[in-house]
Amino acid sequence: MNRIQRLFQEKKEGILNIYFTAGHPGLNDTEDIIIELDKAGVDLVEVGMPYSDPLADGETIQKSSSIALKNGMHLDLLFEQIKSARQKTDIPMVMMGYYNQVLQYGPKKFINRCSDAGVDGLILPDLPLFEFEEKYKDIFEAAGLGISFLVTPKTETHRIQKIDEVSKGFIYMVSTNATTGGEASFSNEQLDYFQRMKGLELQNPRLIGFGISSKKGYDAACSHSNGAIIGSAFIRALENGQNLSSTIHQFVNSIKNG
Amino acid sequence: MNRIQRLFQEKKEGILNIYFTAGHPGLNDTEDIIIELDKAGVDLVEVGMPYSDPLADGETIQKSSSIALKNGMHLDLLFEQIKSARQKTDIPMVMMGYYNQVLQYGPKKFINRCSDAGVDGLILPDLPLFEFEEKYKDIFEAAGLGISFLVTPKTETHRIQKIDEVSKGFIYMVSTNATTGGEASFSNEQLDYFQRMKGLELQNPRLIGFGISSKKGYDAACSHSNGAIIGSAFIRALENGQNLSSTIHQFVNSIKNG
Amino acid sequence: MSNYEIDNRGFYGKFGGAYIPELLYPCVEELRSQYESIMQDEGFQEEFQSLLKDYVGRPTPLYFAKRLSKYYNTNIYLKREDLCHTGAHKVNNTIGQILVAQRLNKKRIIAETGAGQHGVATATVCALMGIECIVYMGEKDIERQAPNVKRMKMLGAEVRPAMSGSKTLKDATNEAIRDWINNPHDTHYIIGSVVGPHPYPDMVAKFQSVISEEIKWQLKEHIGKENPDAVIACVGGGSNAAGAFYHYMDEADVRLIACEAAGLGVESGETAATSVIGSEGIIHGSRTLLMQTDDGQIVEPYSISAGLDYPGIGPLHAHLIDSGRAEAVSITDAEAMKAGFFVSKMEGIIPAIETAHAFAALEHIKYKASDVIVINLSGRGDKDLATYVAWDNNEYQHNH
Amino acid sequence: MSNYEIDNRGFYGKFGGAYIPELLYPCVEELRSQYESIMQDEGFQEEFQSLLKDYVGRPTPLYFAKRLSKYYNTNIYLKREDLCHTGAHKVNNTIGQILVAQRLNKKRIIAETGAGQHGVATATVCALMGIECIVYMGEKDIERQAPNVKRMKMLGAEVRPAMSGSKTLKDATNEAIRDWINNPHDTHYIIGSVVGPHPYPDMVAKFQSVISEEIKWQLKEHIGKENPDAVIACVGGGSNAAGAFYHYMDEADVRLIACEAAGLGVESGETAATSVIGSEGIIHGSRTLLMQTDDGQIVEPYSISAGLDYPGIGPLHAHLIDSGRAEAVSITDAEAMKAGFFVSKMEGIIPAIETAHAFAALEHIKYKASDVIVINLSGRGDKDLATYVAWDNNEYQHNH
Ligand SMILES: Cc1ncc(COP(=O)(O)O)c(C=O)c1O
Ligand SMILES: Cc1ncc(COP(=O)(O)O)c(C=O)c1O
Repeated sequence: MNRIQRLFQEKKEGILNIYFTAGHPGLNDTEDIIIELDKAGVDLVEVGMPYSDPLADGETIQKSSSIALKNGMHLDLLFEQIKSARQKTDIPMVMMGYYNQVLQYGPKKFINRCSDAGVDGLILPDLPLFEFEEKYKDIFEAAGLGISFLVTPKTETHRIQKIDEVSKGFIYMVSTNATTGGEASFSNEQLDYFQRMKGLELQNPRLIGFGISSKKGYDAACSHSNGAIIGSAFIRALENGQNLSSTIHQFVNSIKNG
Repeated sequence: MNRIQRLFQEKKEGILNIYFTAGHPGLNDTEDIIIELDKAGVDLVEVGMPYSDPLADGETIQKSSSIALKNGMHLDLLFEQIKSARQKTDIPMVMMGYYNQVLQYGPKKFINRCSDAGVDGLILPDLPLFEFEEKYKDIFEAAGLGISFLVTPKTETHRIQKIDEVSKGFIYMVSTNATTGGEASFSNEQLDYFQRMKGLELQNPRLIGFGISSKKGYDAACSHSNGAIIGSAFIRALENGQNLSSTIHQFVNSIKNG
Repeated sequence: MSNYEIDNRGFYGKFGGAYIPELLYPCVEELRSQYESIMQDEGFQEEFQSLLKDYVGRPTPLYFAKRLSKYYNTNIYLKREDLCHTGAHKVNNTIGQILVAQRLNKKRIIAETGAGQHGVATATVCALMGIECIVYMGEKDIERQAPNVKRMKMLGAEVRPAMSGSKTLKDATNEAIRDWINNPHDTHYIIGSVVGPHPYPDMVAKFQSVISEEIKWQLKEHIGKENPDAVIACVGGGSNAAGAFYHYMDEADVRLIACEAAGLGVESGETAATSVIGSEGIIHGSRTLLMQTDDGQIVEPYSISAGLDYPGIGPLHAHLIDSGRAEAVSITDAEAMKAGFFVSKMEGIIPAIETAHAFAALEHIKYKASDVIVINLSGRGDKDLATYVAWDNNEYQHNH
Repeated sequence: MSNYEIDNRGFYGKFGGAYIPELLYPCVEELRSQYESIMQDEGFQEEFQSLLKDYVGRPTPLYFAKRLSKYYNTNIYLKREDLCHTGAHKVNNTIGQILVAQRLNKKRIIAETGAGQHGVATATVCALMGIECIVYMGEKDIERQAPNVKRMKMLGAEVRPAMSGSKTLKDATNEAIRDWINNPHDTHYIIGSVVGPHPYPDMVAKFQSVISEEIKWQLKEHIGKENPDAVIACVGGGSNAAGAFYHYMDEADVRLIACEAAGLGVESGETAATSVIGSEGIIHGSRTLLMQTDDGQIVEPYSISAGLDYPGIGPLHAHLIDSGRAEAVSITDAEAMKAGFFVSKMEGIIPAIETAHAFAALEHIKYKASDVIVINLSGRGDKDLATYVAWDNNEYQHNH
């Protein structure tokens, strides 16, 4: 049982998962950001592997990625940074990126480095379910690495069930069929979708993400699932803040306590 | 017998025909130019009716035409100017222009005005032979008005004979198959052409024109025909000269005496 | 014999003929005496037809314009000359004439151009045959049809500016004629429309007649009969109209509608609506209708469209209009531009501004819902993009 | 079954598939599950074929290039896609896809474009059908293909600049995909090449396959046999090449030659020669060859030609090249420009700079005097005149 599974066993609601792009704002901020997020009371950290062509992401994440790449971020360095952070914290960590990054690094080598660095799971939004099952499922399990697939309001029930079957850790519920970055305020259609997900009694816990930027959004997400994922809003806060540590504490505080 | 016929009866060689564009350089220079050309010893004056689209003419005449039109030259005025000049000189005068000018003015009216003004002949380079014969020959004859058609080095013999048959006054021998303005120096082909024309024993005298600008050209033309026609060179002289009278006398002197 | 063919002197009724200085006589006579036998020669026809098919891209489609038909509540077919290689009907004629020129052993080609389409089409066939090419173009047109100037140069042609008069098509034609006078031996002059001395109007009309030849069988395929109720075409010199009308001239039940450029308005003094304000006279070697003063001076025309900015029309059209066989419609700059934008958005086809005048006729003529109307889409508007954009931004400058 | 058709998961060998985020899954799945039955529907085929004929102007000619053949001492035929309405092969695909979009009840069309030809072709079919159209185009391409931007606007489309990355085709594609993610219900994304997730590569290849379908019977008309010795086409994403190769893929005696843009040279770091310096990976939802770093970051490509300035190739071409069925040839900017000028002056056809890369292959490949070579003349160069002129004047600026 890895750290993610343990987390969800211990905590069933109000989970706060924060995403950031590794290498942004500074090349070597990764470790500090992880530690401070942990200290600020965040439950789960999602480390974005910056990508040149992040087509599932909105403008904020896209921009942070290209800054990170310009800063010189690359996977070997990132694994070292995560490994170093892992010495100082036990917070569950997932890496999020694009399948091509894994492919070029070499899937086996990539998974080994994850294990070695203390990464608990992966999110690869453009990795097809069937390809994961056929090629990687066994290796992931052997390495004790989780995998989270996305579902959206448009995902059909039988496909949700399939995704639940394959995912290990949690399911990433995209709150809306739109790329990340906008402000959420749930429509009837979204509420229906949350209800439907709840009713399916999936094996994996559910986290709602995309467009959450405030306590209001966080609370709403939590009331319909096990918790929330926040990305773009946090990146904007990092861009605007002066001091990394205080910016992070302020941001997390604003989400949890308003 | 009109003035042209009388001229050629009296003088068989060395005829000097000078062309100028009416209304150029000044709108009211027509009368002075005619009188001065007469005084300077020119045998025949060709009065150009300025035309908007003189496609058989070179750049010099084209430019003088557009200046004349800008100056306000039009046919009614031109006929008055010629008529007034005619009171003071007996020099043979032909008008040269484009068929469309005659057509729009009204051919009958045009011919009447010619007679009235004391014009002796016409040159209309784009008037077809057959159209002249069918429509105008009789009226021209009745009005005692001459007509000169052009021949070129490329004109075939039977056509030259036809042109001679229809022409009344003289034949305009174009020295070269090129629009007016360039400097002449006779090639073998041209000399053959002059010989051929001489040998045909035409009823009309022949004047050679196009590209003659000096005593040398004039003498050469005269040695192969009854005389020469000079246009562009005279217009350039008028443009460069200060005093109309002295410019004209100087120019004619330079042609006749070098 | 047809009422609308030339007689043995090259006249359509009282219009046409060859009013040329003796200097041009040998050139024109050489062509006149040979063009018919050349064009009837089997080898010529084979080469001509094969180039039209494989090089030009004929037959061009006859396209039923669904949305336009619905909007105007009638049946509108578009004859797609815009799909010809180089983008207009002009190339039908230049292919024909380059083959004639080869048979006359000419080594050098000259041409005049207004919109540049004829210049491009001429430069194109000269490249195809490896023959020297010089194109005369009014200075003003060089400016307003810049893309076509670039194309001519890429194709290896020399473009010479005509600086006299209005610096447009008329003046370019004067310069080309002067060039021909100076180079009578080795040069063929490829005139770009049904203008000029006989035999040009007839020869060009015959080369362009492939347009109506195709419309006939294509319309039969579409609707089961060869004849539409009306054929609409714009008229600069009139070659695309001549081609579109040709096989319908003797079919009295087919209306022939010729659209002239009214410029700023027929009465504005800034116009090219020859058949309205023009009168009989002689221009570029042909007796026809033209815009002129009482003194017979040719009046400088104006149209936003370089290809229609001409003070005359071909003698065939003078005859068709004078005899009542064809209807003339005058279209202003503003009407044409509006039509150009409208057709682009309605049918996905950006017409040349010349062609846009033909579309604008739909706002002028009467027709029935059951009518079948063929519009000759003489060319594409790529060359006119700058003018369209400037017009759209209210930046269009008419400086005559 | 053919070795070069997709398998039931949308793969050509190991290339292809649909590597898309879940957000795109419904859109792509809707299309995937329906495109084949839509395309096989009789009504669809009727409408598609009739538009190809009457609107696009198909069949496009297969032209025997006499002077070029003589120069290269072989037999060169040109497939004249430049004569398609809008000036390139791109419209074959957009006509097909707009009919698919209508049958999927889509009310809004998005597209990416590089050279602008696909953007124009998309704007065109949207105008034809009266559907809203948004085209994403890299900021750099907006600059270097200005005429096409004007055309899209005249056709009523909105052109949105893509400002990220190299500001070219790749980035425009990213933006279009993002738009689609945000507008999954009412929007169809008309991809312009044989790239993107399954079923796009297969669907686009099938719409373009009309090219080789026609070459077959046209070549039979010309020389009595359907198969040439070689087919040459340029490859950006690879749609014109896919169309020209399609019906020859299983004919082992026909060489398939794919010309990639080498930019300043394959080794220069300023190139788009994907098959040489690229490796297997994922781009725009497809597993294929692409230019990337060791870390899997996509490398920004460079070519003077906006339509070839793309760091990937379609999965079909990855498979054809990887399996040895097709030969890849790399053509530099300079070679392509030289070929573009040469063809213009030799045949009177100004090719698109993309297409000029295909002509330049004649300087690279081996052939016999008796060979029959078909070059797919994918588009005309009107859009490229400014670049050609700047190059000719040594004023061309490559600022990557
Ligand atoms: C597209 C197009 N249509 C029409 C014309 C007018 O010429 P014509 O009246 O000879 O068809 C031109 C002339 O350049 C043209 O380019
Ligand atoms: C004329 C032309 N040829 C080729 C291409 C390259 O695209 P593809 O490789 O999909 O044919 C383009 C792209 O815009 C083009 O405009």
